[in-house]
Amino acid sequence: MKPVILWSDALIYLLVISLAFFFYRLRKDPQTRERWAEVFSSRLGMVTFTVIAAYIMVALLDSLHFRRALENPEGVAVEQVFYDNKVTSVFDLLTGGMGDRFERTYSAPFALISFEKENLKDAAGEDIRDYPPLRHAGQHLQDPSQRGADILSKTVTALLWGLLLSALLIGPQWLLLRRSTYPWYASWLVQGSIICGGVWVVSLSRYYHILGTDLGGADVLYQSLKGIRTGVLLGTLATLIMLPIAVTLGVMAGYFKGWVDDVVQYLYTTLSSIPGILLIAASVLLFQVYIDLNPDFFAVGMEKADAKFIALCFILGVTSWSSLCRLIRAETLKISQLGYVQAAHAFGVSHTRILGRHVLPNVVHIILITFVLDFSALVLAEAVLSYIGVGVDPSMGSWGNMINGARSELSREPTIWWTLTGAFFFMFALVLAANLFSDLVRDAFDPRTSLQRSES
Amino acid sequence: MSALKQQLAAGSVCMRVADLTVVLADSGEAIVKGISFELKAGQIFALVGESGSGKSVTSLAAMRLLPDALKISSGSVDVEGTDLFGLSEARMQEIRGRKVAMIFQNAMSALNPVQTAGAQVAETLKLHTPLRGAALRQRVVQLFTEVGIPDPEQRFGFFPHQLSGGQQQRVMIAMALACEPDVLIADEPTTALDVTIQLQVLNLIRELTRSRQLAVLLITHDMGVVKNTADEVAVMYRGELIERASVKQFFHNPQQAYSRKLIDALPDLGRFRAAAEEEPLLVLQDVKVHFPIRKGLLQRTVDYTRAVDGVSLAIGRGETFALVGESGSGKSTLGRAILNLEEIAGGEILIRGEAIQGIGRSAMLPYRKQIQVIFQNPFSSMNPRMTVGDIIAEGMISLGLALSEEARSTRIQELLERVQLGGEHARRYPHEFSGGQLQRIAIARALAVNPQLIICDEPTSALDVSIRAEVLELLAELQREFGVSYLFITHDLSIVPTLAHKVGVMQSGKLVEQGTAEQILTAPQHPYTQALLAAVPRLN
Amino acid sequence: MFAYIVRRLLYAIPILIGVNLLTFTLFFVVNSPDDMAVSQLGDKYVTPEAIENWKQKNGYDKPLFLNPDAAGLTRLTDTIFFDKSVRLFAFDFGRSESGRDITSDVATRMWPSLAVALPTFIVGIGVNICVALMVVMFHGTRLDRGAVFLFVALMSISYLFYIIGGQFLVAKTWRLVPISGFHAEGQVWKFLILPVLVGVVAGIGAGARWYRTLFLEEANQDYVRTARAKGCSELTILFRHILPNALIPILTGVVVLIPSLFMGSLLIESFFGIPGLGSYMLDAINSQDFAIVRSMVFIGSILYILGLILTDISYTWADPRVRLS
Amino acid sequence: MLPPLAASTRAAALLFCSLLLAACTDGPWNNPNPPAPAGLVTYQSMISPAPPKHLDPAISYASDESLILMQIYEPPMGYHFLKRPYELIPLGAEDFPEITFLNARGEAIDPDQEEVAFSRYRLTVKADARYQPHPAFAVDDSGAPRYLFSDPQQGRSFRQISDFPHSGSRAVHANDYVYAIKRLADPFNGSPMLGFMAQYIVGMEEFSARLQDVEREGWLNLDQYPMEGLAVVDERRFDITIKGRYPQFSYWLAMHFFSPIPPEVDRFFHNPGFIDRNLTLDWWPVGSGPFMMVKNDPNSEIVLERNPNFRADYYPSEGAPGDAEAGLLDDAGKRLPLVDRAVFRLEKEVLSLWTKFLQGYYDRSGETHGNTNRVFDQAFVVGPDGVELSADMAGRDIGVEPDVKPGIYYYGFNMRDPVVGGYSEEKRKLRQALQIAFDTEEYLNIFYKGNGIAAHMPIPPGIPGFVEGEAGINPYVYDWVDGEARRKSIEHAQQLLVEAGYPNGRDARTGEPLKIFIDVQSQAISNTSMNWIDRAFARIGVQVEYRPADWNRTREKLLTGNTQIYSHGWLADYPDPENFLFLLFGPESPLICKCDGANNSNYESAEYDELFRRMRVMPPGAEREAIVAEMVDLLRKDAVWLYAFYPKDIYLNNSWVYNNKRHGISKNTLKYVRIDEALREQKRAEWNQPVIWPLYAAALLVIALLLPGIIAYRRRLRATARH
Repeated sequence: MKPVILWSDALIYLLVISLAFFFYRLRKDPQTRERWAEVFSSRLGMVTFTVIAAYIMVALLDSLHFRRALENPEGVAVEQVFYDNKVTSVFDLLTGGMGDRFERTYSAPFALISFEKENLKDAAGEDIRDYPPLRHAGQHLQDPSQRGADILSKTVTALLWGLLLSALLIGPQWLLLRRSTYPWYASWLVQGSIICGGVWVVSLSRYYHILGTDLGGADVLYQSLKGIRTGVLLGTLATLIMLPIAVTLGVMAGYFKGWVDDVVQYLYTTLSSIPGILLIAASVLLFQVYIDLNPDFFAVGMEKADAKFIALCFILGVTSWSSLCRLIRAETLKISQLGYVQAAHAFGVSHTRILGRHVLPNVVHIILITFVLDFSALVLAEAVLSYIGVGVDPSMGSWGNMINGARSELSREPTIWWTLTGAFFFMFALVLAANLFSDLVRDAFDPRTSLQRSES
Repeated sequence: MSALKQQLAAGSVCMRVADLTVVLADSGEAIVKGISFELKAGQIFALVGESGSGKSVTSLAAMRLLPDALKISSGSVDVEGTDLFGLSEARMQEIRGRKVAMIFQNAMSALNPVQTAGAQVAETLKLHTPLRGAALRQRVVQLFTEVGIPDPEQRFGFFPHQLSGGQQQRVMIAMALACEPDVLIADEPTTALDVTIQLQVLNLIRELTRSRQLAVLLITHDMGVVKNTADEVAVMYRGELIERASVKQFFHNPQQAYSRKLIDALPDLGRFRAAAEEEPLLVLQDVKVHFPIRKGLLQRTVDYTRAVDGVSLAIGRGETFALVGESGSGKSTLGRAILNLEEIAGGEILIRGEAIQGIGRSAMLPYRKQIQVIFQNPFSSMNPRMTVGDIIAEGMISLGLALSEEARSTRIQELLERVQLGGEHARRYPHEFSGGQLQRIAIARALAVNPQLIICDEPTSALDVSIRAEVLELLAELQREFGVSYLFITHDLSIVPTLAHKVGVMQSGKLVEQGTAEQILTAPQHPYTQALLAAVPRLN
Repeated sequence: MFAYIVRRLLYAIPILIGVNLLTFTLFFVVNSPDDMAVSQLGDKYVTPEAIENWKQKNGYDKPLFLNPDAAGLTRLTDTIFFDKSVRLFAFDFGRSESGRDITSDVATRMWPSLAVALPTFIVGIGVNICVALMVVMFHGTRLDRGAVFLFVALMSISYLFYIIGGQFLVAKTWRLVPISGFHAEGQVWKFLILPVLVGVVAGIGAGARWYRTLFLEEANQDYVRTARAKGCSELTILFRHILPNALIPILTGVVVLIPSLFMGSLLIESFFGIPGLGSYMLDAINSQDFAIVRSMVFIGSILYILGLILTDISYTWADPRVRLS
Repeated sequence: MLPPLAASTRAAALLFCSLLLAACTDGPWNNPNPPAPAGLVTYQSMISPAPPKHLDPAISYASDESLILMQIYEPPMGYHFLKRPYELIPLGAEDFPEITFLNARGEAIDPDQEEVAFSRYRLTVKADARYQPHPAFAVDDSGAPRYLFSDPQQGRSFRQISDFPHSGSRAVHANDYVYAIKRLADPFNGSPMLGFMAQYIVGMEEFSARLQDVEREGWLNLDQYPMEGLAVVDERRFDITIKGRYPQFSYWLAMHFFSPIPPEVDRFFHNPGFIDRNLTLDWWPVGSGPFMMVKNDPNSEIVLERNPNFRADYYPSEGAPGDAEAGLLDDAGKRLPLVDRAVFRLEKEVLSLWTKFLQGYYDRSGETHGNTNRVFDQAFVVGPDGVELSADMAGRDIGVEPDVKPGIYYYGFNMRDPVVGGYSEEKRKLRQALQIAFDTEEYLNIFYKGNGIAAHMPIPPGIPGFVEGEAGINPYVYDWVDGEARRKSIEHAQQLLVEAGYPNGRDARTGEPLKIFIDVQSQAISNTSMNWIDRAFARIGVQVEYRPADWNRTREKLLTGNTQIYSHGWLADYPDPENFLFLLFGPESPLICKCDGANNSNYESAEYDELFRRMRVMPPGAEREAIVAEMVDLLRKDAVWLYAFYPKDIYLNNSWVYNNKRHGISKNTLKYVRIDEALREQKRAEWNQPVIWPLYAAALLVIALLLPGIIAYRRRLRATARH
């Protein structure tokens, strides 16, 4: 087994670490704490945060990649160890090989037989045309009629296990937090249900395709789950990548004014005046070409797809860069008029120090707000881009690709609804949670809105 | 004058507020605790109190205009025998503006910015009277004339931002009186105005009260205002009415200590500080600060707004120079210019004879030790994300004194002690302090680099009267102690005598008159100074 | 005012140059003129001569940005970049790589785009404002919270699902409208109903939510309290006081878009087979037709800048406090 | 409490009500087609997914373009509509070309005796062949052309061909054919044929070289420049001389490149300023064929109408066996074309195309491909005995037309690749093992819904040289087991791998796993199929890597030969084995010819090449077949391609369309199509009854949502301050 660290993996973990550090730093600052407290003191805040956290957990687990070692072939004396060119992730292990159980082609959720007829030989060896049984569904059943009962019993056991597991996980939390004033119970409720759901999925997916299979016979549920990593990473990394540019330029423009301001304004007006989609399309093609021209940079296909993905994040970052820059510029302008900056001037404090101690800390809330607001927007954008054909690499599971591939399936008779449903559900859940959460964050951190509440 | 009005004899009760209690909707904590009073026709009832005493809430409650966060838990407001609290919202809408009208503090924001002044007054009439069309307009113009708005015909079509502060407030009044209500509630009607205007507006209200037999509830924090306008006073403190009396006896002998405190805050223009010794520390010679006005295609500078237009003055060591003037007179700009935060267009600024105008950032550093500043708004002048300790330390660090860590912290301790705040506050954050305390911290910050001159830019105007006195007292002490000089920028003459040796009066960028406090306050030469002086409420 | 507009227009020039520079670099890093020739000439029997021929015919037989073997200023002027972008500034978009005159194509395709985008835009704003006002009236009640949640939910659904769903239900299952297509003869509106409906419904979430916040901001202003004190009814306050003031921020967000309506909507147009500029752009991207992409980017930028200027002008109209200079 | 939905549905309801009111006027609400002119029988079809780029017969080289072109132009030769295998028939020409063989000195000789240097093709134009009415032919009373402008201003008012008030016509002259060929040679037109034809037609190269440096202002009259190999004998006869023997040349004569172009038309379109209004031959074809173009709007539709001057042409009276039963001979002897008008609407989304077809708004499921592979596979299922329609389809008695294109798609090995290339026994075994591992049948079943036939040889069915049954199987990959070809077992493949030195797909020496690289076009391959291929090769322990790239990169890789396994496809220009076998002809390798050669496998085999050279110049016959068979065996032994299949497309057509037989090569079949309009109208009405209840539901919903709002407001007005 040989760990593989993709660029995106590295970045996402970097992000997690830096965020952790960020909060560690901020915990001293009472105002920020107050505001976070405000976010989490609402049930909604707890619930949405837990959901998002769950998604992120999956994304993180799915970002721990490695390549399996190949067992030595008999008859060949090999000193060196060779590795499979397929990259696996810890998450794949947790799903218990859900992704490895391929059917021949479409099959409905919980189906035991294929969705399409095939030529078969019956007992008598006669050619007949019928729905063949699935390779990985209901093998353990004597006859199909037991399916309902079987599912039920397996569900019950799964739930029991789930409850046990969640008890184990939530128990300590309860001991720790039962005194706290925050509505943890809401979070625990969600945690519990997510855990139960997870256990249920894993245990049942051994015997059935819970969300059926797609054209190529791949398990739809598995694909939807794989989509999580793509969604979460895109949503976070794109912003992460653009942050440095936007913040530096924005702050500089707002603080130094004059020609710096002019240049920065020129930059973002120019960028934002280009129809975004064209910019993105062109840039994505560009990276595509670069990758095609340097194939030897990438040991396995996964890395290629990953490079493309990073590129996409980068481009999305650059295109959405101008709005944040504009905001920060405005805020900086305001701040640099405020008393404490003036006072600092009166004390002859150096520019860098003023920027570092007075300006930056006071624009952080804007960054934070954009970060959470953009997240959902980016996740949604991915789907659209994939439709236009400039999205993430097809070999990389993503909701956009699923939707794109499944578009025509709706028009089949009988309709194939499960692929779209899978993508829809997982995407919707994430984006909804993110949106609700970002609302709370904005209400807490945006001085305008908080002012409103104090008035009313 | 309607028939109704005729019957109303002077002194007959128009509105009776009984045992009014207002609580926070969620926590149920009481903001106004069962207060009662009644308004009589032709009289002004002043409700006095400092910020947060619940006086505004009372007025809003009477109109049932409370925000969702507050609710009326008990009490009644009785107008002509009908209890307003018992009425349906629909009926209440008919009462508002017709029987009971209201004027708000900040006219600028209280007027709808995208509606013309005339239209806004007309709207009230439309709501409650059959007047329409030409007649309506005619009536509005008439009202405008009544409240003394110059050429009303034309002003009718003006938008609020095109009117001066005083005129805006007059429009508010016109709007309130349009339907000839019996009761007028005026919530801090003059706070946002310059002293001279303040006086005019108050006079107008008083006249109208008499002429229309209005029952007025005047809400204010300014004893001067009360003394000059009200007939009856009630002092509100922490949501309760602690004292009620007629103006005369109230000022004669107040019952409560708190009331006494309020009265004492009023200036006594009799005592002055003797001028200190004349060793010029800061000298300004014909200083000009100009802001360009750009116009046209290429944004060429066609003219300048002369914010400061040739000011010359001298401040001696250990002396206080009060720079008085109304908003926009350029006094704050002058302050910033001295601090070298504003490019000066002409003249000289000399500190102990050394010219500092237009020198570089680094070259300025040594002088920064000598000149420090205290700003008007204590809340915005402290970085909310730094501890008080860091805030005070900042100057010391950047100006490179008290180098060692512990040396610095001990110094901070001392300073905080000195401004009567415990040293333990060093680790706290600004938002945990009240305005008064913050201003003390600001003083400590300024003192930290032991300067010779501190520019105090309206340091007290954001504070309540009682606190204000304390801060001024502190400043005075410090002066005696460290022999530091102040350039004291203020709009309010009343505080001058307590601390100023010299006074300069500024009007539209020019120093129209300067001299010792005594000269200015007793024998003002310039008419503008006289006007300012006349506007100051005084005890005797 | 006039001076202001002229100045803004002048300021547009450097921006447009920058835009061109960017598109050029991006595009030619992606593929060389030869590539363009190949992708245009198809894949059978492509001889080097043919490629040279094509390049010469379409004016790609020059260096990109700098012409080393030219003298003086022509070093810069005798290049693809100069030729192509100077033409643009004269609004001469030239011919697409496949030899059609772009200007006339844009002129014809503009109208279908408008036909869809404009109704969507207007109806959308109308609906959103109505909804938002309704919700604001019940600010703080359960109604309000429910509505806001619904908005967010609506926002959280991908645009693609709205389109797919709409086509599947309305057009395919219920057979109420044509599933796609567009033709000027006969009843055009027949084709517009579904795209417009989808566009509007998809927009409600974000739109109404945004307007709601704007209205609330205004509802907390002092002058609203003044109006109450006058005895205005809730409705009067809403329509006579809050709405006109809220219009100002709404304008900023909205007016910018008006010129861009010409560009149409990429997704809607390609799904509903509407021959507008949106699909034009998509095809251009897919077939890597640089001439078209370049022209569309240029038009897009101009429209955007126009939008900015319009916004400022509309300000003066909506807000008496604002003066342009 | 859901006000937002309320408003949205309110909007919806409004829109629908407006629809309700107006829709009572014409037919079904969802009719997407523009109202067709009464009295004209219209064939309703689509162009998908993109409009044709070029309609100039000298330039165009794409099947969707020739779909339009071949209805308008008439090349000298053509194909019989019904007969199979494909049979050449004279079209624009009176008869088959009379070929005389010449020696180096240009004297007629007997082919069998002397060495043939040239062969001359003499063609005679049909007597009654006339051009469509067109302004280019319009002359004023003095006989001078009407529309000949000297400066752009004059022609400004004309934007479409229909804008020209006058039009004229004339008979087709021999010179028009000659002129057309000269246009091919004119480098200015950049015809794809130029490079290829110059190898054959005498003097073409020189001609084009000469024109290269002619100063041209507007129109260049090619009549002034003679080409050695072309000669006009008289009004109706002309000669084309080509180098040596090239029997396949007659086939080329059946392609639109050789259709007649009247010089005056060329001149007409070179009028100053016309090009700026897209008035070019590239957009407005002018021909002598059955139809003429009346509208060309690349943004929405192309409309063809019956050419009133079309020569007397009749529906064939005999066809292939079974055609009579299929009713394909019912119209025998009828004057062509059978429809008056054809509308090709632009249809981007396959999904809506399919829906419209089902709703009866398109007559057929497709033109250049049946779309079956892409979407509506659910329309039918490929059963043991061919195609069976799903119940729904059958209910609509929709017709099915399978069509095996004379083409082939394949993944080829790069024979120069160090890993999979080479001609040693090991390498052969390796490639054969891979061939076996890639289960083509399964692949086709899943990803092409069985619309494809696993290829055992490069030559598709319907082309001479294709062998069916046991004799035709590829013995290296298949066994013949009870009457059907069965792919050899995985075990066998693994065995081959061992022999090739890769036991379990691991290098016998280093133990390194065998990893093969497949170069694919980014758009051409989906994630699902990649997964499938991975799994296919995983069965023999071989790892797969993909190198997706756009067409340009892929092409570069092919030209420079740095691929390992590449995907490619070939559609026949003409039904002759030569047109396929040349795909592996050594000199055709890009690395050798330094050109855009077709032999991307860089396959070199002296034996094969020699056979090819002989076969190419042979007349069809048993002897030739033998050689072809020999070559095919060579290819099978060397296992040059990973897998290959003949694309099979399935076209559906609504019950009111007749004579749907597909012709793999020729596209000018529109003239045979017949439409039963009455039936069409009736069916459409039947199939498109709108479902109304959602409208009422929506209306109700709106009310249901508005109500609570109103109630709440009224309650609020009644509220007091007391609690």
